[in-house]
Amino acid sequence: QDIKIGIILGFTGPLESITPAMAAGAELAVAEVNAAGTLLDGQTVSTVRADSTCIDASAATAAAERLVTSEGVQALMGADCSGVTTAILQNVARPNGIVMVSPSATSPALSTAEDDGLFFRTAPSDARQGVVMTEILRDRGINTVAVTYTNNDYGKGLADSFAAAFTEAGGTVTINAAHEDGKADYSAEVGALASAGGEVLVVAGYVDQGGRGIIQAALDTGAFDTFVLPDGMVGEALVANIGDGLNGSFGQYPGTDSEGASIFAEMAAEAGFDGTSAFAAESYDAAALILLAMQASGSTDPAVFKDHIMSVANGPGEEIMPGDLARAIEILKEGGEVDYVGATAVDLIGPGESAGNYREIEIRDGVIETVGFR
Amino acid sequence: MDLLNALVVLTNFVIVPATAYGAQLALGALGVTLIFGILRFSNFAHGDTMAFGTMIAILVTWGLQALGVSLGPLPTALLALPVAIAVTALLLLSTDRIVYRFYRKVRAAPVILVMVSLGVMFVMNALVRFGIGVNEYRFDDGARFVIDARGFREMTGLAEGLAIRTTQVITVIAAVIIVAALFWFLKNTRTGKSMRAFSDNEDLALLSGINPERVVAVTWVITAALATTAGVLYGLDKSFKAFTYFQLLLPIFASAIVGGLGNPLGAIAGGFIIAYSEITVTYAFKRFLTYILPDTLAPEGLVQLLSTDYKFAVSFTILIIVLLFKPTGLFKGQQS
Amino acid sequence: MSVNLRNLGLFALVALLFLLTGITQSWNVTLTIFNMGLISAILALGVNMQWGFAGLFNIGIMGFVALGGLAAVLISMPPVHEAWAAGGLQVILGLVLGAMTIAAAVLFWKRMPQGRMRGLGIVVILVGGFFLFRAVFDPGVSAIEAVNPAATGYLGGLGLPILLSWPAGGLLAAGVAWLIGKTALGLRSDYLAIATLGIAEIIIAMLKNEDWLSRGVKNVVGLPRPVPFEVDLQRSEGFVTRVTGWGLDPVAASGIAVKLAYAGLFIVVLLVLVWLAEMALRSPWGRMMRAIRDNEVAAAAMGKDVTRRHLQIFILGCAVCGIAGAMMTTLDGQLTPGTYQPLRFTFLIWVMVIVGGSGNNWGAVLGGFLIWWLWVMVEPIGLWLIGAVTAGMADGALRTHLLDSAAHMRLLTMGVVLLLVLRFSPRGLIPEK
Amino acid sequence: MSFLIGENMTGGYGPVDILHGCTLAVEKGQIAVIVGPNGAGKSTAMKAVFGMLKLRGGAVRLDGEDITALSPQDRVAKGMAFVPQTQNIFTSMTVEENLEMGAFLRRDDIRPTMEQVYDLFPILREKRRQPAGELSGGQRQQVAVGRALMTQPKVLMLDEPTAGVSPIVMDELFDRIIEVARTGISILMVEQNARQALEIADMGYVLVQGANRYTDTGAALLADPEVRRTFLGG
Amino acid sequence: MIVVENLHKHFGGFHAVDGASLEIRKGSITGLIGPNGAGKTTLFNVIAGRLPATSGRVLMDGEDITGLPPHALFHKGLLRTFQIAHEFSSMTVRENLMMVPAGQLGETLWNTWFRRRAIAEEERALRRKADEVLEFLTISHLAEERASNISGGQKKLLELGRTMMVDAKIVFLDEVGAGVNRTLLNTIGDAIVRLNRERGYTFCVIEHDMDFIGRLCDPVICMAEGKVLAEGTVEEVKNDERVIEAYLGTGLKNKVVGGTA
Ligand SMILES: Nc1ncnc2c1ncn2[C@@H]1O[C@H](COP(=O)(O)OP(=O)(O)OP(=O)(O)O)[C@@H](O)[C@H]1O
Ligand SMILES: Nc1ncnc2c1ncn2[C@@H]1O[C@H](COP(=O)(O)OP(=O)(O)OP(=O)(O)O)[C@@H](O)[C@H]1O
Ligand SMILES: [Mg+2]
Ligand SMILES: [Mg+2]
Repeated sequence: QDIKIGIILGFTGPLESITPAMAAGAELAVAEVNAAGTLLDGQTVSTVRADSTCIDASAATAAAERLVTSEGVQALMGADCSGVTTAILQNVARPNGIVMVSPSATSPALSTAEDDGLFFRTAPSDARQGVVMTEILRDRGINTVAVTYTNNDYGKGLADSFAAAFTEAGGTVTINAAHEDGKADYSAEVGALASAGGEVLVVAGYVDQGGRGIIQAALDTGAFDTFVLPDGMVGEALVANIGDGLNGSFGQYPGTDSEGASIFAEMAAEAGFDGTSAFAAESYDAAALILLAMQASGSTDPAVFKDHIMSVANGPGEEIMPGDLARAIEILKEGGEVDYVGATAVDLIGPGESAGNYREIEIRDGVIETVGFR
Repeated sequence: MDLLNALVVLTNFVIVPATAYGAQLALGALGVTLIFGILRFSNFAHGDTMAFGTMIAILVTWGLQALGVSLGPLPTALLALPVAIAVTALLLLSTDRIVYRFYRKVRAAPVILVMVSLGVMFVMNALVRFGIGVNEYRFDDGARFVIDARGFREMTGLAEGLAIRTTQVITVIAAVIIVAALFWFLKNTRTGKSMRAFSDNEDLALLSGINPERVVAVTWVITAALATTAGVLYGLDKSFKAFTYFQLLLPIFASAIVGGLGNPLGAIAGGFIIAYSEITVTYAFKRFLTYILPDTLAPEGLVQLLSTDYKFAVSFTILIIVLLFKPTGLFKGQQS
Repeated sequence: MSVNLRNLGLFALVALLFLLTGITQSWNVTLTIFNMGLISAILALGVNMQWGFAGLFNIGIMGFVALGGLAAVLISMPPVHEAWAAGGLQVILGLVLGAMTIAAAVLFWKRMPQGRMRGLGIVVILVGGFFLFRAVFDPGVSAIEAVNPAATGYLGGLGLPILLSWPAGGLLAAGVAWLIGKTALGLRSDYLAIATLGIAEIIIAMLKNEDWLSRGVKNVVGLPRPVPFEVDLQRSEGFVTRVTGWGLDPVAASGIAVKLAYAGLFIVVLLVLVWLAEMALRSPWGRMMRAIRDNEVAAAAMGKDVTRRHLQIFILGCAVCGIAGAMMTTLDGQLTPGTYQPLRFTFLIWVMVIVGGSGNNWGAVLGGFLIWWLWVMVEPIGLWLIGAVTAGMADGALRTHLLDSAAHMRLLTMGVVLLLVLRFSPRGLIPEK
Repeated sequence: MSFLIGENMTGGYGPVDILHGCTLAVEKGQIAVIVGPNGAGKSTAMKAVFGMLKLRGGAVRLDGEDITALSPQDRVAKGMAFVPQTQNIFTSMTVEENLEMGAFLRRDDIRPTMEQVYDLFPILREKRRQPAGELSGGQRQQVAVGRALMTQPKVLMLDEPTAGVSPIVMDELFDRIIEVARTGISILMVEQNARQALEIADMGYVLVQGANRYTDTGAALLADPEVRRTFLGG
Repeated sequence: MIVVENLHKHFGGFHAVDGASLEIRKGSITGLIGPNGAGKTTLFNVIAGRLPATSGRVLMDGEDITGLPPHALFHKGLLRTFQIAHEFSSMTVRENLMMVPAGQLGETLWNTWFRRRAIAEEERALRRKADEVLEFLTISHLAEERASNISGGQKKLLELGRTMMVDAKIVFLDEVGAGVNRTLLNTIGDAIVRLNRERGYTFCVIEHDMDFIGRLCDPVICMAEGKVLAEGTVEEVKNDERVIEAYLGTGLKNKVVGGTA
């Protein structure tokens, strides 16, 4: 018997440039398990891709419906954007009792959504990151910031939670303005941000979307020199596309001092994609969690293995890095316990979402360097 | 000094970017307006034509860069431009042959052609993604700035900086030259006039001995040139990303229409109106006012009419107001 | 007669497509597509009323669909009392002030003689009113949005059954259409088009940014349903025993049952609307509309009030789109403002109308089903095509490249199919007469 | 052998034939006038001669050469010019540009011809910078004829050139047509101002339901009481 | 019936109608002639509400109707035809006629859904009426033809036919004769006279065919350069020096009768 996992991401639409790496991340985990060949006594795993379009709830629902009722997948790795993720969860996953692990849906609303215990996410909560970012800024002695966010639930949620935390801690947010992704020009936004002023600019956006456009325009006009980069903004692509101007900018993204991320990055490079691309690591972890939970429960029935995802992710047990999946399967098979750390140091809390450990980074001489952990 | 600083702030954050963006929109709008003016339909594939042309330019640029060719302070992509235009022209001509010609023959209504162009848009969309993928690419080289902010500050001793990019200058100059040339071409050359005649009354054009296929071919070639130039200049200034080019379509159409469809001058005016309204109405005047007002009056808030969330809404509102007073656009455009 | 046979054949063909999807994929997939097909058909019907009947080029459909969606939230979600207490009245007061400012400006414009004073006065009224509005409105908004922003942060709705939101969505859309029609309907063809497009963008911008109203981009999820939940069905003894008695899997059956329930509701709405539109079209009213579409000048000279009729049909068409919008949001179970993209909610609908055959209600309905089916199915078809193409290829860069780009086959397939359909029936599959 | 002849033409717009074996011919330097009731197929016949209609039967010959298969453009190149009954000007272009378009295929200096047209229709000189669409009905008609004259054709085909023009201009126009004919140009025209037209015609055709009813010299037709009563309004 | 007082219509700097004052008496068939571009059509357009006047007034039965929209004027019994035919091209010839009468039951949406029988009855009556008009215009065989597919002259007939569908008080005819066969034009002339005598229609007729004008009209008004040049009976106007010079001319200069061969 064959295990099927659906990978539902926005291969067309606004996120089309980061989804290929995400899918590749998930498929990397599957390939690793298949190479081991030991999952559930030698079952092979296959993946089916489907297009969530990121924005069109109806098309996403139809695509997910196809994966579940026609392709017969046992779990969904996805979706990417919170809007379509909710739609798929409510209209497809719950009715059919399918487990869903999203690598990138961060909307706080998902925490409280009814999910019959089927929904998990390896992306950290926006609220937590806001606090971490505040700490980093305070430690650097920064008191006034301007904030711009991509106008969707991710950006808005992050910007709001950050603004709340930062003000609480005594800082001043001079402006908290949205930008739309994929637009032609960001001069207006940068003009307003510059006028409001601030020591640094917090850009809660995506690395290859409006976020980059904003940074570029801000650098060009001399509006800001230093940028604070949350998870969606940290990526080689940013450094590659902007270059020296970014030196001195800093930020944070999920990660512990485990070497998981760098291992994953190497694995990805070997497999021919960019492992530092936004949410690629989360996607690897999402797929890995699904497979390990199956092994832990000894079943491919979602109703059964859904209850093992938390335990696999949180331990206790042996720590599992990317590339260690074969070993994890071995341990589980022998009745042992694992604590999946993975590429993003996943720790699932509460309703099954990433607890959020963060890696503080700074860009020096065009290189993203880790300067600490929070 | 403060007055100077205020002026520099305004120039740096409003005038320079709005002018450059306006010129970018105008170049795109010229292509849309030309197709509308001659072939009488709204071409939704224009954004993707721009993307296609730019893709070719990028590929050629990479080739040139690999060979070590460069234009000094100017971007190498300018060298690649003619090749890209030629390839795009070929694509458009074959699209016309395979797709559009049939509808001309059966005298399809303009709205059918609009839908057909939507189909072409999907195909080109896919072509570009197959060709170069969905990622963001930067292909500008040469000197990025004519004046940069830090340099300006050091030079003048002002607190505020002023930055003008090479690409912005090229875009504005190109827009002015191209619109003048196009205007002159349509008004004064035999081919230009025959193009207008064809758009006005196809049957009668035929009776005057005008070869419709030639007119159409010339139109597509010019469109290819306009689209590629616009796309490359835009990509040099910002970056290339297939999805963004598709998104550009909306402001481009707005520009073409507010200026008056079918009128090259209108396209230019429309581009600037859209750009300036997007940027000025949502501009926060705090910094500007802080410089020119005495300290006691310095504003607390941002002094922003509307938040930037509404910048698109603002430009459309202005567009609608213009249309209410000038129902066929500023420069009396055509109707289908 | 042969025309009718042909049309029946076309409908049969589309039905066959759905059946084949059911057989080769699954009935749940078919029904999912079918339900959205029904909504698409209603949307296409609305657009056809405006374009096919009256020649109004409205490409702001997206805005009216979104308004329908907003109605679904405003009608069905429970009210957030805390938010009302925090700033509800203040926001309402602000809105009233804003409306009064505009009313005052319009009155002033009409009453005052032409001249510099009039212009100046208008500016004073508008600017003064704007600042007054912001002064009252903004604090209210902040207060509301501060109430538990992660879960609510908005005023909520009326807590009524969601089915009521369908007519309400129609009314809301009609109201906005009236406002727009009053100002912009004087514009012709493409100029009207861009004006409506702009208005749609403005509506979406409001939905995205006015968090106090419907949570903006944070989305409103978990809308009540007019039909039972699948999970509840699966738990209900009666249901499970009955379907297992029929030899069906309860999980699949519950999905099918729920979708059929939706389909029933939608079909009723569609049939009623088609009947109304058909009757209107085949009567002197429809004749008058066609006359206006053909030649406004002559129609006016023949005593037809062109402006009023345009307004009428514009409002009706938009109302239909509003109804469909509310239905769609009901089906999705959530309002996601980011969803509203012109390509999907305006141009795709236009493709449906044109491919189906503008001016013909049945054509629009057919187009709605066919194009929606394609929109969903081009994805697997595209994947399948690329698989077929690359199957024979040797492993290599080209093959990897093609496989990597498989997702974009969706666009290519859509484009090619669209071009083919338009090529072989350029006046639409079921042309007007 | 006539200079231009459309012989035994049969055809129509759709499946139904409008023309049923209709024959029209004009000699070098002569004027042929077609009259007939509305909807008789006069305009259709003119279009057929000019190649704007697919013929199902018959042939068109110019100066002995069979041109049935040529496109309208090619016929223009062969020296034919045509003024259609409706939509016969470029409304968005100025009067002068309209005239220039008439001379599109000419490579020589067109100023003198343009002067001649302006002399013939002085009002056009006054309005030469105005878009033709803004002209009055009669003025448009003058532009249309002027455009055709600019071609300096060998054959000039006019579909109701005098519809809507004032008597004084109509007289001028007929004068000019006679002059043009005298320079060796053949003229084939449809007219409802039939009596005036037949007065100057060398040859007259009465067309009814797509077929020739009477064919004779202009004078003879004018003299025929039956023709006068049924087709020329008494 | 209609009084035009010092009417001006300017297009930019061009004065198409330049202070025209004239009266159309009740029950008359008034002819309006004048050189091309005299401003006749423009005058019609202003009276019929198609163009706004620059200045001046138009009175109908003593009531100021300047600036009323065309459809309101239609309801007051003022009808007009167009010099360049304005048919409803995608509708059949018969439908072109049937759509004319005002206040049809079936033009109200509510009725189209709930009073179908009454509408059907009304339609039958309209259809009969339309067929009568078609019969009269000798184009019955075209009843089912798309209006875009009929000949130029037939379109003019259709223009005229529309005014015959309702009981008008005053009808403005803009060159109905241009392009219409002269024999048929005579019949049309007879019909105009009959409508005038029997039903009391007032007519104002623009025409360049002086025979037609002479047979029908009294009085005749000649316009030139936007102003009224002369006014009176046909004979008076025909012999007016200024009219001859500006409009009528002295006939063919090169009177060479063809067909001598
Ligand atoms: N929209 C316009 N813009 C500018 N000039 C115009 C416009 N419409 C008409 N004119 C000018 O106004 C004048 C009067 O035109 P009008 O159509 O009233 O003439 P007319 O008396 O009806 O002539 P005809 O007998 O040729 O029909 C003409 O010289 C014409 O060029
Ligand atoms: N485009 C068309 N499609 C179909 N039928 C047409 C078309 N144009 C004309 N007809 C039909 O062909 C017949 C002849 O039309 P044609 O225009 O040749 O008449 P005509 O003799 O020029 O009349 P008129 O004097 O009124 O201009 C008419 O009965 C008309 O209905
Ligand atoms: Mg004719
Ligand atoms: Mg006139």
